[in-house]
Amino acid sequence: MQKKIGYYPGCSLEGSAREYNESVQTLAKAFDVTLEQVPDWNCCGATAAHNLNKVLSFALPARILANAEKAGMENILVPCAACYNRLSMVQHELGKNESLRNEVNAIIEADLKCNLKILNIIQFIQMFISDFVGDKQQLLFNKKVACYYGCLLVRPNDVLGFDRAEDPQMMDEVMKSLGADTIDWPFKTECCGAGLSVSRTDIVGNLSGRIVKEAADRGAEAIIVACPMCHSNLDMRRPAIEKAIGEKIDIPVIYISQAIDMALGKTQKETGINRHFVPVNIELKKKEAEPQVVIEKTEEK
Amino acid sequence: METNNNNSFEPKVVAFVCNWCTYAGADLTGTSRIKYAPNVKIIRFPCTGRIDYMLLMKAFANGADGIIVSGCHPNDCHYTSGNFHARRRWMIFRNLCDFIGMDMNRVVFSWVSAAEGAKWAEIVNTTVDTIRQLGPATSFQKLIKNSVFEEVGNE
Amino acid sequence: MARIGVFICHCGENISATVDCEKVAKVASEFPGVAVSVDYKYMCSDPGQNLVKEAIIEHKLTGVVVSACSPRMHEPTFRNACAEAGLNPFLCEMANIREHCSWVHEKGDATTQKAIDIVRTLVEKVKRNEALAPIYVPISKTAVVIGGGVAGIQAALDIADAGHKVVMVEREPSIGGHMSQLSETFPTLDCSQCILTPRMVDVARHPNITLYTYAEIESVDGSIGNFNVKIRLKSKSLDEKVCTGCGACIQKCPVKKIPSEFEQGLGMRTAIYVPFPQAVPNKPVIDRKNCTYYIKGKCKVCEIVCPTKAIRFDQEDSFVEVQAGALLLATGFDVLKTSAFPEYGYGKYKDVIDGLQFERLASASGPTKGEIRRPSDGQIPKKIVFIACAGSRDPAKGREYCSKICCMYTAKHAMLYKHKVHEGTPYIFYMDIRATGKMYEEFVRRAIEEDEVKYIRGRVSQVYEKNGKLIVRGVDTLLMGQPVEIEADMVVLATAGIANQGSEELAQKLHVSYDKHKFFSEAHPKLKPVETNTAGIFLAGACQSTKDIPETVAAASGAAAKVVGLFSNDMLKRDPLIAIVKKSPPPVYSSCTGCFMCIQVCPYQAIDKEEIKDRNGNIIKTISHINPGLCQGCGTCVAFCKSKSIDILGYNHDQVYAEVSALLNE
Amino acid sequence: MSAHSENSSLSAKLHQATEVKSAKCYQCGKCSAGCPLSTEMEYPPSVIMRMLQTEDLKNDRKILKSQTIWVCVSCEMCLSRCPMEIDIPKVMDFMRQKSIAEGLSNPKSKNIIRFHKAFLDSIKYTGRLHEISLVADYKMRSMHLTQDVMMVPKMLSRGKLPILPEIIKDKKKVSGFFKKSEHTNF
Ligand SMILES: Cc1cc2nc3c(=O)[nH]c(=O)nc-3n(C[C@H](O)[C@H](O)[C@H](O)COP(=O)(O)OP(=O)(O)OC[C@H]3O[C@@H](n4cnc5c(N)ncnc54)[C@H](O)[C@@H]3O)c2cc1C
Ligand SMILES: Cc1cc2nc3c(=O)[nH]c(=O)nc-3n(C[C@H](O)[C@H](O)[C@H](O)COP(=O)(O)OP(=O)(O)OC[C@H]3O[C@@H](n4cnc5c(N)ncnc54)[C@H](O)[C@@H]3O)c2cc1C
Ligand code: SF4
Ligand code: SF4
Ligand code: SF4
Ligand code: SF4
Ligand code: SF4
Ligand code: SF4
Ligand code: SF4
Ligand code: SF4
Repeated sequence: MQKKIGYYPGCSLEGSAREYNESVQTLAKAFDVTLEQVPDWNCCGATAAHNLNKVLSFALPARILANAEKAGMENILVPCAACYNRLSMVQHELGKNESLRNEVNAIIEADLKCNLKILNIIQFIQMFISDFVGDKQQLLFNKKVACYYGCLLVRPNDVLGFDRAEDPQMMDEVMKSLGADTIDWPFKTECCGAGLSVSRTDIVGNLSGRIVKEAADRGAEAIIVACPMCHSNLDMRRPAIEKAIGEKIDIPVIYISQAIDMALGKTQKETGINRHFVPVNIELKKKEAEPQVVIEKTEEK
Repeated sequence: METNNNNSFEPKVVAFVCNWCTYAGADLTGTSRIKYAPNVKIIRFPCTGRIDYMLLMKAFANGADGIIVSGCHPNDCHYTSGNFHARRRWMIFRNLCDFIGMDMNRVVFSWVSAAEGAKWAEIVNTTVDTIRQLGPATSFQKLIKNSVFEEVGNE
Repeated sequence: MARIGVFICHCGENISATVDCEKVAKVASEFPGVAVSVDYKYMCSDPGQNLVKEAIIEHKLTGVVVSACSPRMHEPTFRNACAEAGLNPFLCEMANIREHCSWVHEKGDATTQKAIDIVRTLVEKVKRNEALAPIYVPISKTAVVIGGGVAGIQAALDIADAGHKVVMVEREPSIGGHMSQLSETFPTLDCSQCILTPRMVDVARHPNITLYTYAEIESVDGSIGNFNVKIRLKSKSLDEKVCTGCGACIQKCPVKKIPSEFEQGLGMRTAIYVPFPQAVPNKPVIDRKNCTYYIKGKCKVCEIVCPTKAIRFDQEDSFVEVQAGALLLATGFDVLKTSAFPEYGYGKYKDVIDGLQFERLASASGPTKGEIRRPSDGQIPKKIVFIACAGSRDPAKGREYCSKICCMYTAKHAMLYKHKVHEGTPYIFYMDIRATGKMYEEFVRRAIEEDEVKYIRGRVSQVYEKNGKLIVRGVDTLLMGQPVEIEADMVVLATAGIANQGSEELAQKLHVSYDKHKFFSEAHPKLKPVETNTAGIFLAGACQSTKDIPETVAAASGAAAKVVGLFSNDMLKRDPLIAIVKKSPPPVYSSCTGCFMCIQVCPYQAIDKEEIKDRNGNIIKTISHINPGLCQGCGTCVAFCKSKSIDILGYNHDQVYAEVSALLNE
Repeated sequence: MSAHSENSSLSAKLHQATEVKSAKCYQCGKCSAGCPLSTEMEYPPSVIMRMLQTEDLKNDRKILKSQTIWVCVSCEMCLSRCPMEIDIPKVMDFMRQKSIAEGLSNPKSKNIIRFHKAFLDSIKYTGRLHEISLVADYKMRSMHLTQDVMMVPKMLSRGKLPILPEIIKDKKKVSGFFKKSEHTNF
C-alpha cells in the first residue's frame, strides 16, 4: 500500500528539535509512509506573531496552508504542537469567517479553500502506525511513563478536538500499546512556559519544574512529549528547573515518535535520543510471547 | 369625507388588538386620562393569533389609511404562543405585500401590555403622524380592491 | 329581522363631558335594524339596568348594545341583566365609548363622531351574534399524582383529605424522593426522615389514596375532567399481597454488591431489595438486571427462604387504567454527577463527592451511621472543601441558571461537619451567597460566625489527588485574585440541580411544555405558577425548577387546592367562545381539506382528527375536530386555516368583517 | 467607525475588535485560579477583566502598562475553564498590540517584547526562523550577553544549532507580508 502525506516540519524541527524530525522520518520510513514536504514552507510565526502582529499571525500560517493546498495535499502532518496549533486555528478562523479569509487571501495572493486535514503527531500515529506496530515491535517499553500533552496540542479543545479536555488519553493509549505503564497525573495539560524560554527563563524554571517534579514524584521513569517547546523547556532547561525546585531530577524527556522508534529497536542515531541534554538511559526488554511477559512481571515483585 | 389636501387630511386608522394586553392597555390610557388623536378606532380580538391578515386588506379596501396590530409582549401571550404565530405569519404576509408593491409603512406592529397606557397613546400618536405624512391611501386602496380583494367581497 | 336596542350611557359627566350622548343616541336610532336607542345618566345603576330589561321585553329585542365603559368593567353586569329579561346573554355587547373615547379625546365633533362609529360597529357585530350556551364538561373526581417525593406526598394528602380519590404513581420501589435521603434540613436542622416518614405512612394508609410504586405512566389521553391514564406496573417479581416484608429474602440473597441508588453509590444493596429501611411500601422488589436467576437461570435462594412463598419469577408487567379529572406532576429533580467535571477529575477521585452523597454520609441511617468519613479509606477528614455553583451559573457547561438550593445546603453541610468533627475545617468556595428565605441569611451567618466556616469568594479551577490529599486550586477574588491552594481530605461539589431523568418523555406524553433544561413550564410565571398550559394538569415541586422543601410543599398545596377547586363542581363550566370546525351536509361534510395546519399551531393541543365514515364504516374523509374541553378560544387556528373551515364563536368571520366595514363606513 | 472608538473605553474597543464583552465576566476568578502565570502578574486575568468592566481610563492605562499582558503565554487554560467562555487569550493579544501601538509597554517586560521582535525579524529576512541568529539578535537587543551562553556549545555539539540559516525561495513574498501588515488591520 502506498501511503503518502504532506509534511510541515516547521523551524524548530530543522534546528533545536532536530531529533524530533529525525525520529518522525525514521518512524514514517519504518511504516512505509512517504512524507512530502510542503513546498517552500515558511515559519508559522509562532507566539511572536500572535503577540505582536495580528496580520502576520494569519498571513504566515495562511501561506503554508496555501502552498500545501496548491501542491494538492489533503492531509498534512505537523509534528510541532505550536505549529499545529497555529495552522489549525488559522484554518478554523478563516474557514468560518469569509471576509477575513478574503483579506488574508489578498495579502498572501492566494485563494484558500481551508479544507486541509491537519494532523498532529498522535493523530498521525493513530492513522498510519498504531494498527501495524504489532509485528514490527521488538522491544517492550516496560517503563512507567508520564505522558505530557502541554497546552498547544489540546487547547482550544472545541477546535482541536482532543478526546478529553482535562485528562486526554490518546498519547497514553499509544504508550500503553507499547507496553508502558502510564501514570495518572494532573499536569498533563499544564503549561511549561512555552515561548518565555529565552526571555523569562526564571518563569520557565518554575512552570516546567512543577511538571518534572510531579512526574518524578509519581514514579515516572520518562516523560513523553509531542512538542518541541515542551521538550526544550523540560530537557534543555534542566538547570533552571533544578534551581527553581531545589533538587536534581534526571528523568529523560522523550518524543512520542522516539518512543515508538525505540520499541522498534532503532539505533540512537535513528531516534535522535543522543541529542538530548538529559541522557536517555533506558533499557528496554525484549518483546516475548505473552506468557513470558507475565512471568517477568511476577519476578519484578 | 377625505380630501386630497394634505393639510386637512385626517387619517383613518384601524387598530386590531388583543383582549388581554393591548385592549386592557388602551383601557388604562383612558383611566389615566392620557389624551391621544381620535383617528384610531379599535377592534377587539381574543388574541393577535386570531387576526387573519385578509382583514387588514379589507380595512384598506374600505378606506383605512393605516393599521395598528398590537398584542401582548412576546413571552406574555395569554395563550402562550398566539402572538408568536401572529408574528410569524405576519412576516410572511408582509413579504408578500412588499412583493406586490404595497407600502408596508402603513401597518404598525407593536406590543402593548395591560400596564402600558402611556405607550398606547404614544403609538397612536406617532402612527397618526406617520400616516398623515404618507397621505391618504387612495392608490393603495385601489390596488387592493383590484388585485387582492375581489373575491372576498364587501359582505 | 334584527331588532337591536342601543343604550348610551353618560357615566355622569365622564362620557357626556366630551361626547354629545344625545346626538349619538339619535344617530344610532337611524342605523338599520335598530329598534330603540336611548341615552341615560348611569346605565349600570338599577334604573339603568331596568331600562334595558324593559326595552328587551317591550321591543322584543334580538340584540343589545350598551355604549358605556369598557366591557372588561361591566360586560357581566349587562349580560346578566339581559339574561334576566330573557335574552341570551351572548346577544349583548358593549361599545367602549369611555376608556377608548370620551376619556382620551377632547370635547368636539370628532370625538362624538368616533363614539357614533364605535356604536355602529358593535351594532353590526351584535346583529351577527348567536345565542350561546356555556359548555359543561363532567368531571371524574380522581387525581393522578405522578411522583411520590415530598411534593407528591403533600399534594396527595391534601386532595385526599378534601375527600377526593388520588392515585399515586411512583417509579421507584418506595415513595419519599430526595427528601428521604437528606440528613437534617435547613434552616431548622430538623431530621428529614423524622418529619417525612409519618407522612409517607399516611399516604399508604389513606383510604382515598391508591399507591402504585415501581410504576410509570404508559399513556395519557382525554382532557381536563376526563383524562384516561394508563399506568404500567413494573413487575416486582413477587406477590405483594402475600409478602409480609419479613426481609428473609434480602438477608440471604447472594448478590450483595450492587451500588445502592438510595445511598448514592456509597453503600451496597442486594438484588432483591427495599431501597431503605423506612420504605413505603416496605416490601422488596427483584432488580432483574442484577439478579443471578434472571442473568444465569440459577439461584432462587429468595424463593427457597421466603416463608410465605411470595416470590413470582414469572410475573410480568401489568397495566391499570384510571379515569382522572386532573393530573399532578411531582416528579422532582436530580443532581449533576461529579463525572461532569473534567477539571475536578471526571468523577474518578473517590473523595470528590456531590451534595447528595454528603447527605448520606451525614445521615444517621447512612452508610457511615452519620459519621463523616471519606469514601476512599474511611478516615475522618480534617479539611473539607465545598465548591458552590458547581455546574450551575456555568453557560460553558450548558447551565446558566442558579440552582437556588445549593448555597443553603452547602452552608448546612459545612455546619453539620463542624458539629460532628470539631477540629475539622470546612472551606466554602462561592461566587455569591443566595439565602433569601425566612431565617436563611441568619442560618448562613451562623455558619460563618459561630461555626467558623471559611468562606472564600472565588471559583476553584482544579482539584487533583496527590499523596492521598486532594489539592484544590482556587483564588480569593476579594484579595485581588490571590491564589489559594488547599490540601483537603475531601471535596464536596454542590452540583447543579437538573431535571429528572425521563422528564422530557413524560412531558411529551402529557403534552405539557418544558424549558430548554427540561424542567416543566408553568402556565404563567407569576399568576399561574402551579398550572401547566394544558388545562387540568398541575405542577408541584422541583420538577418545575429546583426548589427547597418549604417552597416545594407550598407549591404542592397550591396545586392540590387547584385540583380540589376543580373537583368542587360536578360539571366544568366553560365560556363557549371557542373554535368549531364548520360542517356541511353530505357529500361535502366539511370544507376542511385535512391539511392539519391547525393541529400544529394550536397552543393547547385542542385539535385532533375526526374520521367521517359511511354506513359501512368506511372512512370517507378525515377532517379536524376541536375538543371543546381543551380549546381556550385564542383563534390561532382560525387565522391559519386556508379554507376558512374553522370559525370561532364570538369572533367569527362574519362578525369581524362586518365590524371592519362598519367602523370605516361613516 | 474608528473615529467613534477614539474616546471610548478600552472595553468598548476590545468588544469592537474581538467581540469579547467584559460585562459578561462573573468575577468568579476561575481563570486566575488556573492561570499558571498568575503569580508572575501584578493583575491576574480576572482582575484585568474587572478593570475593563470599570471603563475607567486610569484602569485602562494600567492594563496597557502591565506586565500581565506580556507574561501571559496564551496557554488558554483560563478560556478552557471559564464558565462564561470568555476568550482571555484573545483579550491579551489585543492588549499587547494596543500597548505597543500606544507606546505603553511595560518596561520590566521589555525582554519579552525584544525576543518576539527578534523572532519576527528573523522570519522577515529568511522566511524561516534561524535560532542562532535569533538568540544573537535578542542578546544584542537585551544586552543579556552571557545568559544561555553555556547552552550554545552543548547545542552545537548535539547538532541542534545549524550555523547557516535556511532561506526560502520566495522570501520576498514573506517579507512583503511585513510591509503589508504595517497598513492593514483586522
Ligand atoms: C444535597 C441536597 C440537600 C438538600 N437539603 C435541603 C434542606 O436541608 N432543606 C430543604 O428545604 N431542602 C433541601 N433540599 C431540597 C429538597 O431535596 C427538595 O426540595 C425536595 O426533595 C423536592 O421534592 P420533590 O418531591 O419536588 O422532588 P423529589 O424529591 O425529587 O421527588 C420526586 C419523586 O418523583 C419520582 N419520579 C420521578 N420521575 C418519575 C416518573 N417519571 N414517574 C413516576 N415517578 C417519578 C421520583 O422517584 C421521586 O420519588 C436539598 C437538596 C439536595 C440536592
Ligand atoms: C420595590 C418593590 C419592587 C417589587 N418588584 C417586584 C417584581 O418586579 N416582581 C415580583 O414578582 N415582585 C416584586 N415585588 C414584590 C411584590 O410587591 C410582592 O410579592 C407582592 O406585592 C406581595 O403581595 P401580597 O398580597 O402578599 O401583599 P401586599 O401587596 O402588601 O398586599 C397586602 C394587602 O393587604 C391590605 N392590608 C394590610 N393590612 C390589613 C389589615 N389589617 N386589614 C385589611 N387589609 C389589610 C393592604 O392594604 C394590601 O392591600 C416588589 C416589591 C417591592 C417593594
Ligand atoms: S355603565 Fe360604565 S360608563 Fe355607564 S355609568 Fe356605569 S361605569 Fe359609568
Ligand atoms: S422473604 Fe418473602 S415475605 Fe419475606 S420479605 Fe421476602 S418476599 Fe416478602
Ligand atoms: S434469585 Fe435473584 S433475588 Fe433471589 S436470591 Fe437469587 S440473586 Fe437474589
Ligand atoms: S444557590 Fe448558590 S451555590 Fe447554588 S447555584 Fe445559586 S448561587 Fe450557586
Ligand atoms: S387548517 Fe383548516 S383545512 Fe386544515 S385541517 Fe385545520 S380546519 Fe381543516
Ligand atoms: S381557538 Fe386556539 S385553543 Fe381553540 S382550537 Fe383554535 S388554536 Fe386551539
Ligand atoms: S473565569 Fe471567566 S467569568 Fe470567571 S473571572 Fe475569569 S473571565 Fe470572568
Ligand atoms: S492564556 Fe494567559 S491568562 Fe490565560 S491561563 Fe494562560 S497564561 Fe494565564
